[in-house]
Amino acid sequence: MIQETEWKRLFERAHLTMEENKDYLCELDRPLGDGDHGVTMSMGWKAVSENIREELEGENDCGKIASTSGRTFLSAVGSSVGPLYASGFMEGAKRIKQKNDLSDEDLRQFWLGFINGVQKRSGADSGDKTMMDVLYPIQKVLNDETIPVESRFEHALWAAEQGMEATKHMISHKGRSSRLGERSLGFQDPGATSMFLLFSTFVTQATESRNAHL
Amino acid sequence: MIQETEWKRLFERAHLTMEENKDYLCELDRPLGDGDHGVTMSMGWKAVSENIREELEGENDCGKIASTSGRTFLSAVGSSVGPLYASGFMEGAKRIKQKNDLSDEDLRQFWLGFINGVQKRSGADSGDKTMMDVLYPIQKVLNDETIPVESRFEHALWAAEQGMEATKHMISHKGRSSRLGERSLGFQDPGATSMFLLFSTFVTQATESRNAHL
Amino acid sequence: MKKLINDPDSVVEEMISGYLKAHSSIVNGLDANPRSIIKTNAGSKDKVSVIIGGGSGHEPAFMGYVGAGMADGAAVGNIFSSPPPDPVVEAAKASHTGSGVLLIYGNYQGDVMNFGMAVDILEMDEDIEAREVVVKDDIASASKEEAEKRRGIAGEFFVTKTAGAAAEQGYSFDDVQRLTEKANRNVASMGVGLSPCSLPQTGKPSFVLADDEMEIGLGHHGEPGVERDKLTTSQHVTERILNDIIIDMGLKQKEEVSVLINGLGSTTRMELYIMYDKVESLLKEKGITIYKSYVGDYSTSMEMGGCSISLLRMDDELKPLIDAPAKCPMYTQS
Amino acid sequence: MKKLINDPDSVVEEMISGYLKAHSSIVNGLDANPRSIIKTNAGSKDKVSVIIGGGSGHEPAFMGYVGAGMADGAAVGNIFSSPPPDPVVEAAKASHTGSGVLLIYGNYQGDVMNFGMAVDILEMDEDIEAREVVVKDDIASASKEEAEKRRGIAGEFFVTKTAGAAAEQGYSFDDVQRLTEKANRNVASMGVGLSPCSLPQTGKPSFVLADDEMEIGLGHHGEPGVERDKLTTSQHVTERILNDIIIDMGLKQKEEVSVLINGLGSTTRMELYIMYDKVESLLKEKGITIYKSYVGDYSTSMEMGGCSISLLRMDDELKPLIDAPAKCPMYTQS
Ligand SMILES: Nc1ncnc2c1ncn2[C@@H]1O[C@H](COP(=O)(O)OP(=O)(O)O)[C@@H](O)[C@H]1O
Ligand SMILES: Nc1ncnc2c1ncn2[C@@H]1O[C@H](COP(=O)(O)OP(=O)(O)O)[C@@H](O)[C@H]1O
Ligand SMILES: [Mg+2]
Ligand SMILES: [Mg+2]
Ligand SMILES: [Mg+2]
Ligand SMILES: [Mg+2]
Repeated sequence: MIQETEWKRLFERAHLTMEENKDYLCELDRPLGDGDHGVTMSMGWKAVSENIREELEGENDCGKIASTSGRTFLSAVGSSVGPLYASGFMEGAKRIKQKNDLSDEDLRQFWLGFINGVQKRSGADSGDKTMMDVLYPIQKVLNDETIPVESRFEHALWAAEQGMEATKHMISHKGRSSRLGERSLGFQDPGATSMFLLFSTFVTQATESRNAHL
Repeated sequence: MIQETEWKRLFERAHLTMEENKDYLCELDRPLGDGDHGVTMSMGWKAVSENIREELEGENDCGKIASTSGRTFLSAVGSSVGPLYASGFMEGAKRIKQKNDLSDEDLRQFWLGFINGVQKRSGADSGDKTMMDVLYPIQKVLNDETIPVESRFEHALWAAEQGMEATKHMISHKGRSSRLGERSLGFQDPGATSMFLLFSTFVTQATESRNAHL
Repeated sequence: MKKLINDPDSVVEEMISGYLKAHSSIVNGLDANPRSIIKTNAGSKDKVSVIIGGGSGHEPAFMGYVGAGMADGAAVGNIFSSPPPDPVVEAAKASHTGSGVLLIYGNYQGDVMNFGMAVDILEMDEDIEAREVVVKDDIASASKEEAEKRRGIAGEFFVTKTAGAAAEQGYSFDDVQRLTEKANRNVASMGVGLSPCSLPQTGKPSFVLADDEMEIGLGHHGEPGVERDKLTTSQHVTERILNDIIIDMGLKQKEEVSVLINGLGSTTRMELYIMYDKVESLLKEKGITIYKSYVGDYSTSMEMGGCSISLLRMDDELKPLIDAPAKCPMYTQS
Repeated sequence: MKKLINDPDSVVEEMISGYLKAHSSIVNGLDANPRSIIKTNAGSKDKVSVIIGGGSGHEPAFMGYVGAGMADGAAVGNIFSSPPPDPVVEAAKASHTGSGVLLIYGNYQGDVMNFGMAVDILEMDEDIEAREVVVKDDIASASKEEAEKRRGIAGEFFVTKTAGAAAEQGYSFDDVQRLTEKANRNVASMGVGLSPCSLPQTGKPSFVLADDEMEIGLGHHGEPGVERDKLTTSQHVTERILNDIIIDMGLKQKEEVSVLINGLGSTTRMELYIMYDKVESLLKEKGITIYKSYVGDYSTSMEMGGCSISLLRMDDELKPLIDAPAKCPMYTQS
């Protein structure tokens, strides 16, 4: 279970993670795109994190926190990831509307919603070398009835990492890098990487929160 | 004594000399000016040399050859050296007007005229770190009654070289480099260098011609 | 690479601030959004409103083309990043007169998504009719069969000029859209890259080329082109690029084109005019007439080295639009 | 440095060729001299003829400023080298109408000698009265006491604009000269260099700066400036340069100036507008009003990195001249 303060803290932590990985994400984006992915992530999450302490200061609706953060991210960055993330957060937010704390099932629903939201705007299939190659594996595990609910996030994290690494061996079919064709082989997708980092931050925070509430 | 064909050949040789020293002259001009002196010399002398074989093909008036070459040089390069050289050649030409071959005295008169011409336009004093620091020493030797006429050019060449080298230790007071003040110390003046090269080519040709006519 | 800036994170804000102050008689900012720019007299005349935009770093594109005879407003993104929907929406709201809003932008994933969202917001929340023209002039970015995937580069200048003049001349929304699409379908561009630019935030070159290499078909953000070659003569490069454009457009003898030689940032006017010299003689050889010529920095990639050629096929409807006057902070035609 | 050219020895000829073809409705060449450029309708109106010129490599300066409201003709030198007298003489002959010829050029040894010879030739051989205005706006190039030794840099744009407008408006030869001199005496400029350019013939950088260095007061051909510093913020540089200019001009509260932020070649519009932003606020702080602003590449040093600030003190006589329209291949004001 995650409480509203921890939920907010998660957004701030995501900002720190992106800040730490800014250069790395730019480096990944240079051979494949325009070399700005780390900058975009850092700008977007900085705005989100600042807004948590400003507009959202007194807010305790986790759904509202998520949807507002999505819009804040979008307004700060535009870019391709802006609309993708915004759609993810808005769709995820719908599933946790007016909740002040989130159960494991709420978190699962949030992420399934998030993935649906991104997917609707993305148009990318599995294997197209985008953030979807991290999100689809997460979706699969979160829906996997054969895995006990309480360990699905842990499994999903592992699957997300596999998905991220698999992008190295894919030819891009979406976004800026899609014009590279075979020249995109061998490089890990920056958007998949930042999505993995986000999910990983999320799982860490959720685990910490769960332990704190035991 | 120099004949009209040798006189023409001298202009072509000067072109070769400048071509050979193009990079070197640019290099000298970089710390002191805009790095183009070799280019300017090469362009100017190329035009002169081509004109010897075109417009001046049938010309055998050594004065006309010199004055036309001065104008050709000017039209090809402009720059600061264009007017200086042009004035030199025009003034020198006056002293060898309508001559088809030139005695040692003619050559001496030509150079004294040349120096006067440059000087009029230059406004530079001795020690100002310009081509005048090569021309004044030449002038002095050519006028030096204590030296036998037939060896004055040889002595003048030596004085010219000293003059060129001395520019290293001068602070510039004329042209582009004059704004450098003390920062111009330590660098040899490109215009003095190309003037020495020209004079040296001249003395070599004159000596060769003299030996050929012995 | 060296940049004369204050803080990498505030370059766009400071640029906009300076821009608005320097040209206050032509352009204004909007309180509603710091990334919206509009014409000082926007909305004062009943006409179609033309809104342009995209990432910054391409100056004069896009914000430099707001003014009489060009765009009514622009949305300014972060460097090389599409602006979000809000500044597009606000610029449209502030300039429209009920005669429709035409959005023009280059075909990049980010722009397509953000401008697309802006269209939705305008129609749903604001009841303003908005349509899009997506510029796809870079023939090096995809084959003719996949023309829908092509990126937008310098040719957008012609498309914006056409739209701005058509709107100014009082054409209906349908006609402005039709004419703008006509320009869009009849413009083809291709570029060559010589040296990279760098983002202020990273300072890293956007791509790496050896001292004797060039990249034919390089994109406007340093996206790889169609081939990497030894740097050859300007004539050779010009011939290569121009032929591809002519073939792609199916240009025939007696046809008329306007020409744009666009510098990417650090390529000199001297080099651009040398290229134009060859373009002119090659077109003449092929019996193709030049209607009007533009040579200069019209859409840059910061300090990137390189340039592009764009041809716009002219007809009797487009000619008066290309000839029409324009008065923008970074472009004046009289 | 990479250049997209054909033959280093023919860059100027090819540039002129392309330029004349691209803008044949505004400018013409002359049979009498391949380095002369004149307005298409030069000489058709009885007025003072304004002739400009200098080395090439500074495009748009100088040939880009031939046209209505600016110069009647220009003489184009080799790269960074004064033109010889002939093209100056021919441009003057082809454009003068008997009302006098005003030659404008920057204060460089070569230009002084060559234009000076042109004046002599015009008066003696052609019986055409010619006068000179020698631009000396670069305050970094000599102290105020030695102001006569100062070089001409980007401020020449203002001087040319003044002369062109005054001539167009039918002022007498005396008045055109007086007004042009007034602009010349009231313009001050200073620049900063970040990265060198290279001559096509040598390919060698014109000067060397470390990755973290800049040169304050750098000249237009890479001539050393007044000091070499660590590259700091744009604000810091702007403050430094602007203060020097204000002090040198003795500018006081309530005075009015026009501002030109000039890019040297590879410095982006983004950087220029960031600089303008600070210039505007510093002038405002000091109670100095900005009349009109120009931001862009007005006088370059090929692909050099850096920029300069120029201020022109305005008065009621100069204002309408700066406001007057102009239509040149590389500069249009409407
Ligand atoms: N259609 C898409 N669906 C999902 N993800 C996408 C899509 N297009 C691009 N991306 C993601 O966006 C990332 C690039 O983001 P970024 O560099 O911030 O944007 P831009 O390409 O506009 O500079 C890619 O690595 C990819 O993962
Ligand atoms: N007033 C002068 N008198 C004599 N020589 C001069 C004068 N001014 C400059 N020079 C010579 O010209 C040389 C520079 O020539 P060059 O580089 O071709 O011209 P620019 O300075 O126009 O680029 C200097 O090295 C100097 O010797
Ligand atoms: Mg990117
Ligand atoms: Mg020089
Ligand atoms: Mg981007
Ligand atoms: Mg020079």
